[in-house]
Amino acid sequence: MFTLRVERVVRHSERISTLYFSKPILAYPGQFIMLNVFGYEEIPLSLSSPRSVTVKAVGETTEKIVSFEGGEVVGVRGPFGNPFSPTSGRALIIAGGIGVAPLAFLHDFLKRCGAEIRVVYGVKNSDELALVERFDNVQIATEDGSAGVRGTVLDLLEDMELNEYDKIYACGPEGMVRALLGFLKERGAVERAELSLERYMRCGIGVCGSCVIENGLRVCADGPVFSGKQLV
Amino acid sequence: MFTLRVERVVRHSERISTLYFSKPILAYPGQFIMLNVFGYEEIPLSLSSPRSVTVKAVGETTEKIVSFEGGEVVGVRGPFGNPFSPTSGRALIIAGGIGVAPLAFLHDFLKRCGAEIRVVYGVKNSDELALVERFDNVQIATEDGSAGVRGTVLDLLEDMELNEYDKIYACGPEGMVRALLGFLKERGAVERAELSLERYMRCGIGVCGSCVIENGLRVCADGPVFSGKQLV
Amino acid sequence: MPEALKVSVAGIEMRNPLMLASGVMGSSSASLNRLSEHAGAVVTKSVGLEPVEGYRNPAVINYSHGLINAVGLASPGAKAFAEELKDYAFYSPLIVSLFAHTPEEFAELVSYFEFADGFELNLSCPHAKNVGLAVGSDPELVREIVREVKRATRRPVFAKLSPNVSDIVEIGKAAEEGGADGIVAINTLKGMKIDIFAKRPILSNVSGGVSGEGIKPVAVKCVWDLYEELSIPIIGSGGVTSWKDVIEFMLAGARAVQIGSALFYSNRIFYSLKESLIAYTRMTGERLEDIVGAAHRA
Amino acid sequence: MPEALKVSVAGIEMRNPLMLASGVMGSSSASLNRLSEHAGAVVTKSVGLEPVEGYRNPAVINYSHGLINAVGLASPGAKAFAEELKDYAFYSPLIVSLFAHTPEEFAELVSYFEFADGFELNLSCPHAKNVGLAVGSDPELVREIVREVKRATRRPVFAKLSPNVSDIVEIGKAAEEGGADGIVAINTLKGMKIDIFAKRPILSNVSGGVSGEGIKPVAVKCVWDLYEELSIPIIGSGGVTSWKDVIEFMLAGARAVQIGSALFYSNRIFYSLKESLIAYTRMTGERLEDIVGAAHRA
Repeated sequence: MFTLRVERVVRHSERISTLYFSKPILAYPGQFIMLNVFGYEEIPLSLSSPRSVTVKAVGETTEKIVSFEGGEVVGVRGPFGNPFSPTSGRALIIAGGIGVAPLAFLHDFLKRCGAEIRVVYGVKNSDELALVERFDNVQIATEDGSAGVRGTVLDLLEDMELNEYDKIYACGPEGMVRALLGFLKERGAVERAELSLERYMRCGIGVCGSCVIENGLRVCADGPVFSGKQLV
Repeated sequence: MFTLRVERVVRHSERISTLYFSKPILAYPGQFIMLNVFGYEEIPLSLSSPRSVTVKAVGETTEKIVSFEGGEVVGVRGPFGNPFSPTSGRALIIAGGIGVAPLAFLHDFLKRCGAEIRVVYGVKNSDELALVERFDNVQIATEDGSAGVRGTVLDLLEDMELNEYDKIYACGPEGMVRALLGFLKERGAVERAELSLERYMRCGIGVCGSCVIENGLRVCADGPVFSGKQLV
Repeated sequence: MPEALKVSVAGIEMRNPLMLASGVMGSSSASLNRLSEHAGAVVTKSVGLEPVEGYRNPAVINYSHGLINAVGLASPGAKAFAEELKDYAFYSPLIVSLFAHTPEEFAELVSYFEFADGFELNLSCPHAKNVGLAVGSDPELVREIVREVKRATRRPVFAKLSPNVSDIVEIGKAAEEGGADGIVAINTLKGMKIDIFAKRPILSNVSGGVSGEGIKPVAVKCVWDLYEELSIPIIGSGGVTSWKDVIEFMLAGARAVQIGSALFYSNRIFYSLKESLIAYTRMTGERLEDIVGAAHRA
Repeated sequence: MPEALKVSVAGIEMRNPLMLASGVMGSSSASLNRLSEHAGAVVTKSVGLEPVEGYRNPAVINYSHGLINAVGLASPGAKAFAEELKDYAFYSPLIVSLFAHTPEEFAELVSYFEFADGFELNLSCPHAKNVGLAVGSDPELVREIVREVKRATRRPVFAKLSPNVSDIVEIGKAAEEGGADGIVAINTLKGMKIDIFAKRPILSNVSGGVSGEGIKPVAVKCVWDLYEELSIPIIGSGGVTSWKDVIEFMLAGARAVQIGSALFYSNRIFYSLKESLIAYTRMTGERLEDIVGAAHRA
C-alpha cells in the first residue's frame, strides 16, 4: 500500500464524484485500484484516468468518498487487473451507469491510438450521468427519458450495424452485462467484445476467491476485463 | 547452495590436489567459494580457475578433499568476495605456498587482458609446488633449496625494480603477507599492490564477523583481495 | 497421468501431491472445479456452523516476501456452504476445512458434508477470536476435538496446526493420540504491517497471518520435527511456490503439500508445478512417494 | 549530529536508534569500532562463562528472503572476550550480550564486563542446547534471571525474547516484573533449508534461526503486542533493512531497532540508514522519539 493525497474533487451530482489524486498512477484503461479510506474500508475502484476515480455512493464507504472535498489522504494498492486491449480501428463503447468510469479512461487512450470511437451510454435517470463531456461522439439513453432517448443501451444498439466495429467495449451493472452478452451473441459480435465486470472483492490480488465468477475465473486477477468468449 | 560434481582430480603431491568441477562457475580471479563436503564441513576455497579449486591438506576436511578421486558431489555457495582488479600493463605476481591458487586464475585472466606478467613463487620445499606449469615466466624460491633458489619470495624481490610494474598481486601465508607489506611500503610500491588474505570463515557473506581483520574489514565480503593501502 | 507423481495420504489417492490450501480460492464450486483439474486435492475455505461476515477490507495484503491476511474466517455457514459445494465436480478429492469452538461443534459440522473425501480441522487461524489458534494451542482440547470428529465420520481427518506455539510437536502428538489421520503444517504466522505515511496498521484487524515464501524455512522445520516424532502422514504448507519447494517439503517428510499464497502468481500454478514435477521425476527416475522424508536418512 | 535522530533507551543515550544486533560482526573490537562510528549503539556477540566452539560449517546460509544460522553460540568465553573488548573505542554505547544456564551464571557473567554500558540477556537463541530459548520460554525462570542480573549490576538490562513461544507478551511481562529495563524483540524463528539435490539439510546442525526481511511482519507484530502491555522500552529487531523498516518498527512501539542480517548488503548500512533517517526527519519535521508507538494512537 502507498498513500496519495486527493488534490481536487469534482462533484457530478449528489451521488457521484470524481477524485483527482496528487500524482498519476501508471495504469492502463480497465485496471482498478484498491482504495483505502482510513477508518472506513478498502474498496476496488476503476480508474477513470491515470489520476482519478469516479465513484457513486452506494454504501457507507462510497458515501464518504463522494463527500470528499480535497486534501484527504487515502491508501492505494494497485493498479491491479487485466486492462482493455486497444484498437486503432473503429471502436464501440457501451457504458451503463457508473461503468462509464473505466470507459472514459479507455476513450482517452483509444483517441491517442487513432481509433474512431462511438459511445452509447445508458443510465436510470439524468442525475446518474457523469463524464459525458469526455466523449466526442456519444448517444445517451435514460430509463425515465430525462435525457437522451428513453430506454436502455440495448435500445440504442438495436439499429446499429455491429459489424462496422473492430472492437466493442462494455462496462455496466450485472443485469446490463448479461443482457448485452446475449445480444452480442445473437448478432455474432461476441468475439470482438471485451467486457469489464464488477464483483465484491477482498484481496484484489487473486488469492481470496471472493470475486470468482461462474466459470471459475477471478474478476480481480483474470479480469476485470474479460473477452466476450470467456463469458459465453 | 547448489551442488556440483567433481569431474576430475589432479594430484600435484601427497598433500595438494586440484579438483575440476563438471561445470564452470561465473567468477573473477581472487573470488572464493564455500565448498561443502557432506558429512565433513564447509570451507572457503579460492578458485584456481573458473572450474577448479586447488587444495592443500591441513585438516580433516582438506585431507578428505585432497583424497577425492572424481565423481564426488559437493555443495557450493558463491562465488563470493572482491576479486583482483586487472591490468593490461606490466604485472608482478607474488605467490606463497597454496596462495598460488587464485594467482594461477589471475595469470590466465591477465594474459587475456594482454598484460606482461612475471611470477615469483615461494614454498617451503619442492613438494609444495603446484600449478607451476600455468605460468609463462616464473622464478621459484624454496626454503630448503629443493627447487629454484634457496630462500623466500622476498629474496627474489630484493633485486627487482618494482617501479617497472603497474600492478603487484600477492597471496600467501599470513607471515609472508606481513613481511611483504613492509617490504612494499619501504619500496614505495604499496599503492600499486593488491593482496589476498586468508582467515577462518563461517558465513562467507559478511555477517558473522569471524574473518574480521585488524582494521575492522571482513575478509569474506570486503576482501579477500584488499588494496595495499587498506592494509597499511 | 504419470505414476511417479501419485501419492496416497491416509487412504486418499491423489494424482499428484499438490493440494489447494484452505482459505485461497476455496469459497465456490466454480473456482474449486477449475483448480481441481490439475490439483491432487482441494481444501475448501474453512466453514463454521453459523455465517460469519469476517473483517472489513483491507483483509489481505502482500509484502515483498509473501502475504498477510485477516479475513476473519468469513463464511456463509455450514448449511449454505454445503449447498454451494453441491456443484463440485470431483475432478480431484475434496477436503472440507472446519472451524468451531468446541469438540461437539466440530463433530456437528461434519454431518453437513457427508459427500467430502476428508476433513481438515482448522486449529490454527491466528486472527479469529475463540476459534482457530485459540483452541489449537491446547493439547488436551486438540485431542478431544479430533476424537469427537473421528467418532462422527469415517472419512480421514487432518489437523492443521499453527507455528505460533512453543512446541508444535506436542500439539501434533495430541492430534495423533486423538486419532487424526494426518497433520497439516503449518498455518500462518502472526504478523502485521504498518503504513509509515498513514502511520497506522494496514489490515483493518490490525494484525493477521503471514504466509508465502518468506516463511518457508519455518514450515520446513515444523514438518521435519513432526516427521521425526509422529507416525501419521504430514502435509506440508507454507510458501510452496516452485517445484523445488515441493521436493524440499517432501524430503523433510511431507507426503503432500498445500499451495495457497502462490496463487498470487498464477491460477495455473497447479498445472505448471505438475509439469515441472513430471520433468523432475523423469530426470531422476524417482517416484515422489519414495522421497518422502529422505533427508532424514541422508 | 541531528537532534531529531537522538533516542534515549533506559538511560542509554544514542545518537540514532540504529543498534548492531547481537551475533553479527560483534566478536571483535576491530569490527565493533568500525560499525560504532555510525551506529547508535552496538551489541556484542553473546558470551557465556566458558569457551564454546559452536557448530561446524555450514553455520550461516542465506535464502531468498533472509538468513538461516546455527552458529551455536560460538564464543571464546567471558574472560577472553572481556580481554578482546578492552580495545573497544566507545564511539557509541556498548551492550554485552550474555547467555547462561541459570540465574546465578547470568549474574556471574556481568562481573567480567563492568565497562559495558548495558547488558542484553539472550533468552532466545533457538539452536543452542540448555541455554537461549530453553531458558527463555519459561516465564518464572526469565523473571528470576532478570532479577539476579539486576542485583549484580546497576547498568540497564535488556531481555531479548524469542517469537518461538505461544505468548511473547507473557515472557515480556515476566522480564518486566523481574526488573528488566527494556525488551528486545525478536530473536530468530526456528527454521531450516534442505538441498534438494544433495537431499540433506544444509546447516550442519540441521536447523537454525531465520532472520531477515522475510520475518519482519512477525517481528513488528511482537513489538506491537509488547508495546500494548508493557511500560518498559522496546527495541525492535527482525528484518530491518531500509529506513522505512526503522520507521515502521518505531510506529509499532520500538524506541530503537537492531540491525543484523542487513549487514549482508553492506557494512556501511549504519551510515546509509542514518543519512536516510536525517532526510526523513527533515521532510516530516518529526523527532524520531515522538513517533514511537504512534500507530497505536492513529
